[in-house]
Amino acid sequence: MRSPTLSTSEATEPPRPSAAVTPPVGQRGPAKAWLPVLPAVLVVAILAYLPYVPVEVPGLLPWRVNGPGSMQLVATCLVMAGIALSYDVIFGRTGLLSFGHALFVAAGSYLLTISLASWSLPLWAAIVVALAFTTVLALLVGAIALRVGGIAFAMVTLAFAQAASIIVLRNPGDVTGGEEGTSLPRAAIPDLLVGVANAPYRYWLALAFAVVAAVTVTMLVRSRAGHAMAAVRENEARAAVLGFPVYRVKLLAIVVGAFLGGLGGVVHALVLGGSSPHITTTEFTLSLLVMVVLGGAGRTWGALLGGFLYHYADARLVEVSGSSLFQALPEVAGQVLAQPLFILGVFFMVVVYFAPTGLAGLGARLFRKGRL
Amino acid sequence: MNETDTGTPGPILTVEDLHVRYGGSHILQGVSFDVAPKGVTALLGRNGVGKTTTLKAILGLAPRTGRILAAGTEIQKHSTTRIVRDGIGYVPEDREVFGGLTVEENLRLVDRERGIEAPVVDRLFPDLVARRNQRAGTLSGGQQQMVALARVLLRPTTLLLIDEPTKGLAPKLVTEVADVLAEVARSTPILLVEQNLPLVRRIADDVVVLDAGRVVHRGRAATLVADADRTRELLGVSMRKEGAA
Amino acid sequence: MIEAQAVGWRVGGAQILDDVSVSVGPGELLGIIGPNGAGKSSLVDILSGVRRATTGRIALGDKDVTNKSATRRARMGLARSFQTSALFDGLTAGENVRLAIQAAGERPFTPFRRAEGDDAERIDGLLARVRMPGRADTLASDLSHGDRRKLELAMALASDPSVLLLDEPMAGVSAEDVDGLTEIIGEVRDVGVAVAMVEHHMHVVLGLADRVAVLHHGQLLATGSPDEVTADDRVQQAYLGEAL
Amino acid sequence: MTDLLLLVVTGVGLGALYFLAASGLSLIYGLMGVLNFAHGAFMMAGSYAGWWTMTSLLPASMPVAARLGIAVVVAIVVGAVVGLLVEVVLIRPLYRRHIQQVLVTVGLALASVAAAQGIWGADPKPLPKPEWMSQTTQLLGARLPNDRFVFILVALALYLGLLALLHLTQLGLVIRAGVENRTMVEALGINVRRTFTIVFSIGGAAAGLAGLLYSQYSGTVSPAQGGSLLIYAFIVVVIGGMGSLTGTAVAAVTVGLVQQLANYYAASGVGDLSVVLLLALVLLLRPSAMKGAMA
Repeated sequence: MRSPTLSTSEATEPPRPSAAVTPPVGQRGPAKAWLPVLPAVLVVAILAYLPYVPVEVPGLLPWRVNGPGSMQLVATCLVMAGIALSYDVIFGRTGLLSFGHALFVAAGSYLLTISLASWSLPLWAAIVVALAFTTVLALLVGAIALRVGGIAFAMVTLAFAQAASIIVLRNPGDVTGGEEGTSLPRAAIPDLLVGVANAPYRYWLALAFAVVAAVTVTMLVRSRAGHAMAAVRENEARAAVLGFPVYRVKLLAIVVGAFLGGLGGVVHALVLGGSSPHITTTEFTLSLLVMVVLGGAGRTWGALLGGFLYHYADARLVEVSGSSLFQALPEVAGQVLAQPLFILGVFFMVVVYFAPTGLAGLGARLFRKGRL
Repeated sequence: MNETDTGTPGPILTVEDLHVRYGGSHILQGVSFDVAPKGVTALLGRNGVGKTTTLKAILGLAPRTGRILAAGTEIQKHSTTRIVRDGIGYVPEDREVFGGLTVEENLRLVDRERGIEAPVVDRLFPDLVARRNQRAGTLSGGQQQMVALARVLLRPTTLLLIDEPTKGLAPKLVTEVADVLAEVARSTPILLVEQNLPLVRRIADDVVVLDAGRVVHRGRAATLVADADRTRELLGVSMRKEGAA
Repeated sequence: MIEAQAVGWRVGGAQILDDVSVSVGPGELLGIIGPNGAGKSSLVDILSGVRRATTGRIALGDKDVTNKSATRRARMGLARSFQTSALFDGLTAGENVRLAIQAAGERPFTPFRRAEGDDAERIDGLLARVRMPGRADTLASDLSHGDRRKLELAMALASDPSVLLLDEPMAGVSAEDVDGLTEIIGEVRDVGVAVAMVEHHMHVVLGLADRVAVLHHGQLLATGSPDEVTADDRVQQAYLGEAL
Repeated sequence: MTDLLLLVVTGVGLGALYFLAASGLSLIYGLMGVLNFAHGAFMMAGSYAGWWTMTSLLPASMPVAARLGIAVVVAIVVGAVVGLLVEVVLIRPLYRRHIQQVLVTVGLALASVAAAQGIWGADPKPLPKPEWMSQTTQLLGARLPNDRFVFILVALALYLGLLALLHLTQLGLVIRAGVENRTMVEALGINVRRTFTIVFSIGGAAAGLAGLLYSQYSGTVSPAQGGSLLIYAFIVVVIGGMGSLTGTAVAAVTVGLVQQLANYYAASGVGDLSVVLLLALVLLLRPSAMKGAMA
């Protein structure tokens, strides 16, 4: 959990020595400011252009890149990347082992669908309700759970998330749809976000969310609050004696993480057309933890990458398991390996043992160390 | 520099180029010394120079590099459990008795069969027998020290590492602890960390002085304590020509 | 200035501190000495608010702070160091100092406000003040023991404290670092800070302190100038140990 | 009055199951500081081992009660062996790295549930239940389900057994000392790591037993069962004071009772929520109670 790096990794990428980006000597100052952002801008630009790429990439995606199936898959991967990043604000940046982040994602998602379907609110109002409620919920849950530390904090957050999961499954007032989940009412959603043909728009929405999350977290990390979070994570007692209000710093981390998670839930519902009880489960929270650790806790690129790849693997491993390679195996082994969570769980354990800083950590080791 | 008798057999403990790094700090920076096979060797130095860390490193309770020989056998790769089982007893700073366990349970932990009935307890710590069913956490500091000492003496030991046994004790108890240590030292060699110079003068034979993670002096205890200037220079404690006693 | 009035502290059955009264004024340096276990660190903890006294009162400046938290006292101008150095090991020296500056500032954790930039000069100034110029980019975990103690001083000074409590600032450091630290602490006192220092390097305490307080078994055995205290027979007895 | 008696017996019965699940968790946490997410997997292992014993290993002609008896033994043994293997293979290499230890158990929990789904499918499998345990006993006008008495007796036996272990044996002495100060136990020459393995095994055995009895309670075996019981076990451990056996027992009964009473007197489903509320209340009123000692 303790990671020596505090900055986003875009700041750690060494400037590329190419003629095109090397500024004239006189302009060195301002050029330096945007240079580190360049890789991020490039990645976003490439991703934004994907809906215009009509090629097939065999093995990677089952359909054309800009086909609706691929678009939907990559869009969900991007939403997960953003949600994983929102969890990293709490876990990787502040060092709080929370097992209740699913609560906030689910709150965003379900409140959006319920506001639209049961209370017939307009979309903008539903989004406001979802985010406002999620934030208040985070304040409440955080304020109570932070009365204990360490492992007890983990258990308490887990219990709160579990309570939410129970409520959703009980389907009170017939609003959550129980195990079936609930769908967005067609009429309440702008046409651009509905239908197979409009998959690219949902994809861009997901991309926008990931970008918003990344920019927000980057700004947060560089702000005074981000530094205070790092101080709390590195040495809580020391931070307190220096004069940091430790409790409030932690609460802020939970609230910001929950807000972004709630936003992720909203986008998740819009992209997938509804809310499913899966996002309320402990398993979902645990998978967020796995995503962040896989990618590299406390690193923006790490959490994004972890979230993206985890969901991609989760979705694609099922297909791979149908391949001839798996048919050669004994039946039971094939059945077990056909479970994406089995492979991801085992892979996760391997990462914990052999690459505790995650994929981003492995990457950063090839360059220099990241800094505050 | 080393004035240890040459007529006696080899040292019971040899520490060679011991290094300890903790977090960011390089606490021991190549410590080397011997412990004679009988009597008390006092490990001295100002606060924070690495005395406690040296004991912990010998026991494997601190991450260490270097060579440690116990009676000629290399033990730097051994686990703490094995080192203690092979005969090195440890009485930590602040006693660290198990406060929730009774006196008897504290002793039975080490010696299931005899525990508080062991002859050594009866001989050296009669007070504890009377308090066998009292929780160790409710004992006074001096009594807790006796529990901590009794605990290591239940196992056959070839060497005792004792860390500031008189820290925070009232004068009368300091004398009592000193008596016990002197008695124990007749049969078992002791490596003793201690700040109380009169106690060192009374029971120690040799001294090793650490400063800033290094050994700065080795010699006879009596010689050092008699030399007020040298004592002040090494330990910074003497304030007038001769210590009172 | 800071003042302890008849402070007592009991833990369980043990009286760790008993009726201790000390005070340090602006520009004064009080050395606190005594054998191990005498209660010196406990006194510093109680003065700084890390622990609460069972009896007695603490005044900081002209305010009673007996029931104020460590954080509140820090904001009122009190800074302290710890016996075992407690730095943020994963951060550089400069970042450690920046956190200290930030913590002492007006709004220590405003979200979404860039924290970099403004403090660079002050960081350099503080590092220069503790004789560590140009070390801002060194990881705290890579610093020597002496430099770590200096960095802690820089962090304590980041809040421009009026009272500075030092708990064995020279524990375990090499001879040349002792001289450096002595000089730095002397300078801090000379600009008007009230300094109270627990220290085992007797020549440092006797050379640097304006007044010395001797603790023994939780009680104040003597206070006075270094000369008065060293001439005191009770101090002689206590400091060199009990009669055996 | 008869309703209340029924509620109390069923509530305590449920609490007994929670205690079976939580005791091992609490023991492991208290001694080793490991929050064991794989405990759910241990329970799952116990319930599947019991199910397999009852439906495949033993002939259907055998009386159900006899099959259940043998299945209990198998579940305990399987739980103990799984616990032992997990400690030796996964936990021990990460000695003292608590967060990593938690993460590894999380990975194991995910992977093992997925593996069970792959092998036996996600759907619940029916588990034979002895006829007597499905029946009720008339007492003071209330018709009390017999299986709850079994759960209560088994939990009581486990509680007394663990208390005896902790207070009457050398191993128990080492465990109690280790909960206070692991390092010092090591420094006295006691092999505390071997104690860790044993405690993990004991925890696994209790979990295996809990898993099988919980399956008896619900009538089926499914991969997700262990996980859902684990949540309540966590809550019980926190309320009980993290590492205190008696605290765990009291908390387990309290949680079971609160859940049953709220479900009856408020509305169905409120019970689960009231348990979480109880947890929040305990935290608000006495947050310092979270660190307990082994007793």
